[in-house]
Amino acid sequence: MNELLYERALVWIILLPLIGAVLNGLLGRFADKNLVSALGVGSVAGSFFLALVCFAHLFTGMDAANEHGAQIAVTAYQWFHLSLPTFGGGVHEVGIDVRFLMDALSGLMTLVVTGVGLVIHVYSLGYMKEDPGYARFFAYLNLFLASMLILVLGSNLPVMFVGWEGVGLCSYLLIGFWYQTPAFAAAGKKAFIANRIGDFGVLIGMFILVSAAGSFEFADINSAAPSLTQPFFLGTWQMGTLATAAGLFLFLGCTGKSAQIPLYVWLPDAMAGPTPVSALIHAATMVTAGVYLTCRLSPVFMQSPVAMGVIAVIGASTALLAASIAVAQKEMKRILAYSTVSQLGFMFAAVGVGAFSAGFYQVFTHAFFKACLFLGAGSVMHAIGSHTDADIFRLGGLHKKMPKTSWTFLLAACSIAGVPLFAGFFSKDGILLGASELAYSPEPLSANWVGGFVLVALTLAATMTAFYMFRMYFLAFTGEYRSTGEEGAAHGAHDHHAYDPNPHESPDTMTWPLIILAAGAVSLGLLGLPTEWHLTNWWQGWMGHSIASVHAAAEGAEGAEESGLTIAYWTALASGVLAMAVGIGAAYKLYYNRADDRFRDAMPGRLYQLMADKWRVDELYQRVILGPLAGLATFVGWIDQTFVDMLLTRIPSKLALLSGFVATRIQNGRVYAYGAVMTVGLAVVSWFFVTPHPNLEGQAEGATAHFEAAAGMGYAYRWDFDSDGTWDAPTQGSEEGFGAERSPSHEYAFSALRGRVLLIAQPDGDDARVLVTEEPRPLPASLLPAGWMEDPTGDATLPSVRLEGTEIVLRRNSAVFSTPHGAIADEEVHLGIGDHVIVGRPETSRTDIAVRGLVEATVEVENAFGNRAHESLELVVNVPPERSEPAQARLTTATDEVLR
Amino acid sequence: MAVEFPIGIYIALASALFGIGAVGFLIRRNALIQLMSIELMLNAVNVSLVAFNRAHPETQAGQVFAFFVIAVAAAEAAVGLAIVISLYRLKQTVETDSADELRY
Amino acid sequence: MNSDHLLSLLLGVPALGAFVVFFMPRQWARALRLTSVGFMLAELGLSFSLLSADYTDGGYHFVEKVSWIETWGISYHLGVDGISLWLVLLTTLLTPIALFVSWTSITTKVKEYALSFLLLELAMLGAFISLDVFLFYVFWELMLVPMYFIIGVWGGPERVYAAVKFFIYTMVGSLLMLVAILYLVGAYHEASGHYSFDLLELRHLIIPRATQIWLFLAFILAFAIKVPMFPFHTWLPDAHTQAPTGGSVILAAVMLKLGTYGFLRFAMPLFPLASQLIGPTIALFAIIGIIYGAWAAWVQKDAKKLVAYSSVSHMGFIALGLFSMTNHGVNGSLLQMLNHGVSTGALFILVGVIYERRHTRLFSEFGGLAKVMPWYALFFVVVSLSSIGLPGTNGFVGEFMILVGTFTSNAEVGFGPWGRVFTLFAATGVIFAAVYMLHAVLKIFWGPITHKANETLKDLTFREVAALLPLMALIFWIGLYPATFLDRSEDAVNGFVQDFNAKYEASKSDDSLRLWGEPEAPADAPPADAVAQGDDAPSVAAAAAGGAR
Amino acid sequence: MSTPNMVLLIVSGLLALGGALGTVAANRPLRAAVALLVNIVALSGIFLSLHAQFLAMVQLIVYAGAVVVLFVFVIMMVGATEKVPRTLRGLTPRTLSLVLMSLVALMLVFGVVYVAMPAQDLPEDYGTVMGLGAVLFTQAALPFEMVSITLTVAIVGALAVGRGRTPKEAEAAKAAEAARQLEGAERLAEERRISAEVSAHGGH
Repeated sequence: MNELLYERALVWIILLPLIGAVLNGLLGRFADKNLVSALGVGSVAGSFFLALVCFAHLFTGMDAANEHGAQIAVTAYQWFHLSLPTFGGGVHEVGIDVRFLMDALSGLMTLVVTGVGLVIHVYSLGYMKEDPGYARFFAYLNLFLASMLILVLGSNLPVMFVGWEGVGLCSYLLIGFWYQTPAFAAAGKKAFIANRIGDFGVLIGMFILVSAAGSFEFADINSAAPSLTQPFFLGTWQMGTLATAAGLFLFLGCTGKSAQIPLYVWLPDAMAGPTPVSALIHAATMVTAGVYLTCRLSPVFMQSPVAMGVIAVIGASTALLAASIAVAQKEMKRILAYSTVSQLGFMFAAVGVGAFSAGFYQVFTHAFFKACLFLGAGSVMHAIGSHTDADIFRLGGLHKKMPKTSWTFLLAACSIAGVPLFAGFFSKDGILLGASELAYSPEPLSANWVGGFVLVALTLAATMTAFYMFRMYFLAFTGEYRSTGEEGAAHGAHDHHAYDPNPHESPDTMTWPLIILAAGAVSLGLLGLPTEWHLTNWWQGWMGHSIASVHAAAEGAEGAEESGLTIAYWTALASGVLAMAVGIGAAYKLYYNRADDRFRDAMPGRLYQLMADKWRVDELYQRVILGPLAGLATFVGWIDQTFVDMLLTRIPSKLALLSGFVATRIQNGRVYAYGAVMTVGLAVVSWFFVTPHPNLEGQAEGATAHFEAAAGMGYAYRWDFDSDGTWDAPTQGSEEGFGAERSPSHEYAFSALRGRVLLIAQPDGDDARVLVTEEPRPLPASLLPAGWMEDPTGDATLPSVRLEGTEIVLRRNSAVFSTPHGAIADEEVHLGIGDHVIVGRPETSRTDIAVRGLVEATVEVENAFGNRAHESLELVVNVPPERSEPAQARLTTATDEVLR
Repeated sequence: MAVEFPIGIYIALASALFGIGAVGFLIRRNALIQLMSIELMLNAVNVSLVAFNRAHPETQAGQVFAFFVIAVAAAEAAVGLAIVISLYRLKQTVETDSADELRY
Repeated sequence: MNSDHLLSLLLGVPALGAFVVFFMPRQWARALRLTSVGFMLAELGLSFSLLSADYTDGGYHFVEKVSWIETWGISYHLGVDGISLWLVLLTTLLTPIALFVSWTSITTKVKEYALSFLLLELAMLGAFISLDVFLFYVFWELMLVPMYFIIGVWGGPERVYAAVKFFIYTMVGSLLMLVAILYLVGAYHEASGHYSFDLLELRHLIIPRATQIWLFLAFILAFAIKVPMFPFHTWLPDAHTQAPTGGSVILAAVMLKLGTYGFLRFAMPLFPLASQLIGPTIALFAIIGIIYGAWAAWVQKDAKKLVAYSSVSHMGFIALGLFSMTNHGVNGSLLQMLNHGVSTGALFILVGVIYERRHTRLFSEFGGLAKVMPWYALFFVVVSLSSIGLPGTNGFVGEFMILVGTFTSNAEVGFGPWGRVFTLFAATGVIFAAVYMLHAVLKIFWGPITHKANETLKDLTFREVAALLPLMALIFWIGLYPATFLDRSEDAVNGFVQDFNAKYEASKSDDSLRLWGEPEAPADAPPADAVAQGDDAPSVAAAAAGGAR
Repeated sequence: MSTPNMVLLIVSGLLALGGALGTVAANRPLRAAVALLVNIVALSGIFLSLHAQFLAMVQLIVYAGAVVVLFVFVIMMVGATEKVPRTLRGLTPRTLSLVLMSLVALMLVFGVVYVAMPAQDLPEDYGTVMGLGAVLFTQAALPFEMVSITLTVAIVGALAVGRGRTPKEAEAAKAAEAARQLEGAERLAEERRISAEVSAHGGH
């Protein structure tokens, strides 16, 4: 029952902020400001408290538990379910439960989200005090927390996806919080769409995983991971293994959410939102969701070296690229934004080289120092009375004016720069270690060069990080305050061009959060002390409960603890410290107590400009992707109204009109014209009635033929079945006798035949006729089967046929005739009516040649007017020959078999 | 009595009359004369009806039918003539060619 | 209430309403509105009692069958199963809402307006619940008439053009379908010896492959025009932009569904071979429609046109899911029909709101409305999100099921190897949906207020909120707890898929004209004398011979 | 068939033909009417030769007495219409129908003229007022009444159609006519334009 309590708590962790959001969103506008604040902050505080409780339970339960660690899981209800077709033809029900799960990984993440969230809520109390959209802001913020918690706590992909898109929505709303400024709204849209592109990847990844693993639950997928090495087929082409495909598609999602190449471009623009938002969403929590996802599904990624390699390379290059951009920015929040992108790059590089726990450790520490930095920047902006930007070249000397902010900022900067013993130092160290281990590893997970590349790139990035951080710090906080404010005295307080001439320290609601975060930024290193010095790395142990580690894959469970002071470790440590020292040193040399941008003067101008312009990537996308796409869409919109519509609507309608137009020409309204047409019809009809129409039809069955003549007004018939000129029916031989019999049957005698025909069976089922005459005529080759020749190489003279008395003689020439028993040797084959031979050899060909008799019947019709008409019809009948001499006995027997 | 009844003559006559009436209706422009042609055709039909009735005298249906035809013909004549008059009022002529707006 | 005749009652209420309204003096505008809406609400309440049945058997309920034209085996045959249930409820829910929102905007010919809506409801319900092809066709055509008037009389400046285009376009398709129906019945007569228009009997007919293809195409054309599928969609933007708000709501929310419903209820079960053969092609067109519609929507300058094109895109998803032939794919399509009805209906209502205030729908006329109409902004954004398919709203569940369905439709029945490729392309529609919807939101709500006239716009009135709230509730209900809806429909859907597969197998092995499976229970079989009248003994014998062959 | 009947048949048959031809050929309505009268009288003769005395009488009364007179009245009323110039308008269809119609007629004539049937002896009330009346008022009572209704309707209709117009109505009619003419012209123009466009689209 204790468990039940925790499960309840787990649900309420999510529900509390949600309720806060709904209430604030719907009613906040009418409520008192304090009430709103109470609701907004209180709900988060509550969920933070519950998170602590649950985590404590987890913590205590962890040692006793299995290797997955204790976990709190609660299933609310089944959302919906799929029924996947199985290979057996049956269906496999896949339930999608609304299920939440707190284990080592999600527990920590929950703590970070709620904790940092709470701090930032408090901070916002002061920061947003004068804003008209106060309630709206807290509603969005709470909604974000709720979604983030769903993302973190969701125990299967769809539920996680709910949070995943929810946070995207909230960031859209919060970036565009000051929607009156078109640029901000546009930035929000940009962010949402970039995220959507990522979500597309997540969706496809989900589909691949569910169709492979048969479940959406992370646990099931991870346990099914080893089976994911089967090939993945797209259409009929194979595209790597399932793991690779899923991994890459999921990583596409991560690049969207966590701002990696190629989708990172939205994050810098996202700084349009209020600073607390930047701190919470675009630094501490949401953007790290991608890393969280990869850690969640680490076993899947571990199955695919390709995916891992791609992730590592992209992460490292992102880190490098973003850092290089940050170096040349002048605006505090922009610098921080690119720094965030770069740091995310670090995390993905870590994940890519297999150091999942190190990567997530970076997430953890980064949440603190980056949030602290952002809030510091926010505090500065608050002080100088600018909501949107803070140009470090127009600040300076703030250390004296706002010491708390300055100190916390400095600590956080040291942490991110990787000054030893700060939190950032240990986390970065872990990442570099992972990279160098991959570089040196004898059986690398993806490839040694990947590790090498990552190591180098990250070292460079780290150098730049240290540099631009302290560049910012020195420019903003040391030296003299450079903004006298008169340049914008005329404008309002919110104007971009007028900073407050005498800034002041921010209120406590804003400084306390800074202090707390700074404390975290300094001290959290204790969690992840390097094992190489035989210190206890609590973090790795803890994470080992829910993250597969590459060491575990390579060397066994506690390999990580035992790897001593290896060459790999020294490399990592050296490069990390070196990077830090060089970066800070350069920054100190160039900027300490300075006002001018000496780095720019030192750099080649072109290159610097390019970096300041963010390598023109936005322009590139605009030129290469967005522009053409928009053009295409415009084209579609145009063609739809013109071409498609014309093709399917206008032209047919015009045709209809035209036909109507033509019809009206005939329709001239003159009575005599109509009369004339009518007369024509009348004439035709009466002609039809006056002249009889026999329309003789017939079909043969063996020797008997069934005839049918058309019925008509007062018709009378007489028949001459063999067309010998004497009427056979109704009265034999009479000239005048007409009768009512219009569908007689007649059995033909052998003597009644007028001729012989060959029926050559054709592939399409019916028979081709060849009339047989006295003089020999060749059988047309088009009617014969392909293999009619005796030897295909020899000359091809067609077989010929002629009539000899009552018999037919086939001369084979270069063809071959055969019975089912085999080929017929003789040059000539004598056939009577009813006999068959096969053209070609029986094993290759089934084409029969059959002999039939030809008869002609005539009918004469007299109608009421006494007019007469006659018509003749030729029929092919099969008359059993009363032979005088049996034509080749063997042949007939053979043909009997054929017939049978 | 084995006397032959030459129904053919009557039918031939009826056909001829009908043909003449039809031709008249078709080729004349004058509405009045066209109406008369219609009367001719109706009469021709009557002739054939009565003739057939004579050939099968057990009932007198043919004659009754002819009687009705005459009645209807009278009605038709009345209405037709009224139409002719209004046409005349409208167009000051009884030429049917002048009435050709119906196509619009 | 006698539940044996529930469906007839459902048809009767609007008919009665139309009758009453017809005899009310035209100047009582208010009374007319009240009466018509009252009848529709009564209908709504009545339709809820459809839920009383247990749909887990996947069969038809509240079945009524009365022989109508015995000689031709035409009967008045009604029934509801899990497939049509929700569409019926959607109709009964949205018709009063549609009339209710145009409460004030329609001031001329109120009587005829109410009359048309009542008849429209009657026709649409009839089409959804009729199990007799002939009856279905009657309702299907009857539907056109009121809509034709609604567009043509109360529409915008180009209304006549739009109305005629709509009418003729739809007519062309349905006439071909009529021909196909007649041929089908003839074939059934040849195979079974008696005429029948009863779907439950025609279902058992197996037709030679070549013939199937032609018949299927004829049916598909009619339905694809209604849906509308990609090349046949050009009537939709005109019709929507010209129709009054209420008309657009009904058109988008219910009428389009009849197209996809037709796929599901008639075209596919009747001609499995053809639908399996042509299905992937149709899916291809559906995907083209998804992307094409999204792009076209993106560049529209008129809010209503944007929504109209978005319908093209969304209906593409539905068609795709149907032909995926996986249980959840089809079920998702069914749910998505519902979702599209709710979301797009709400969107049209919302666009109508600003149109009513400003008499324009051009984006260039708006901007920054979030400041003056916060509630309106809230509603609009929520509905847009549901139309984008954000998780937690209805759109997500449907699209998700459809996409999974397409992705996992690898069997011979379905898309075979192409399912995944299709999914890959179709899923991009999710991105573009965000693009155009957010574009609309950006243009209307964000940014500064540029037009004087917008500064004094008044927020949603109580009436509008009242009309929108049920849809809002549905958006989240379906989004968060779709089981309510899926559970009732899925058994019918599974049955449909199984029958399809079975019949497909049967006709693949031997596609000669014959009856397949056991004919329905005697209740559905036509009375013996009908057979006797239907034709003479020899042809029965001949048919028996044919069947044996 | 008895000789007097045969004579009667031949004489009145020739008369009937002549009258019919006269009706059709006359170039003045009045002459046509007179010829029609001849034809009708001759027909009643033919009826007599068929033992249909009652019908012969009816023929005389209704046609000669009523219809022809009606015609004559109308001719009087309309008066001598102004002679329209003989145009060749519609010559082709007219000749066509003349030729074809004559062919059909001749075909029929020569098809049937030699047919004969065994004559059966007549019931004694054949063709008499008594006999026909009996049939009319027993078996054919309903149609008979219907015919009376038809006649009434016809009379009413004739009145409605033939009644003159008030000046106002005449004005309206004129205006409407003008409008129709105009519209017709426009419609034609429109159609031409469309056809032109379509032929232009044909290029696609």
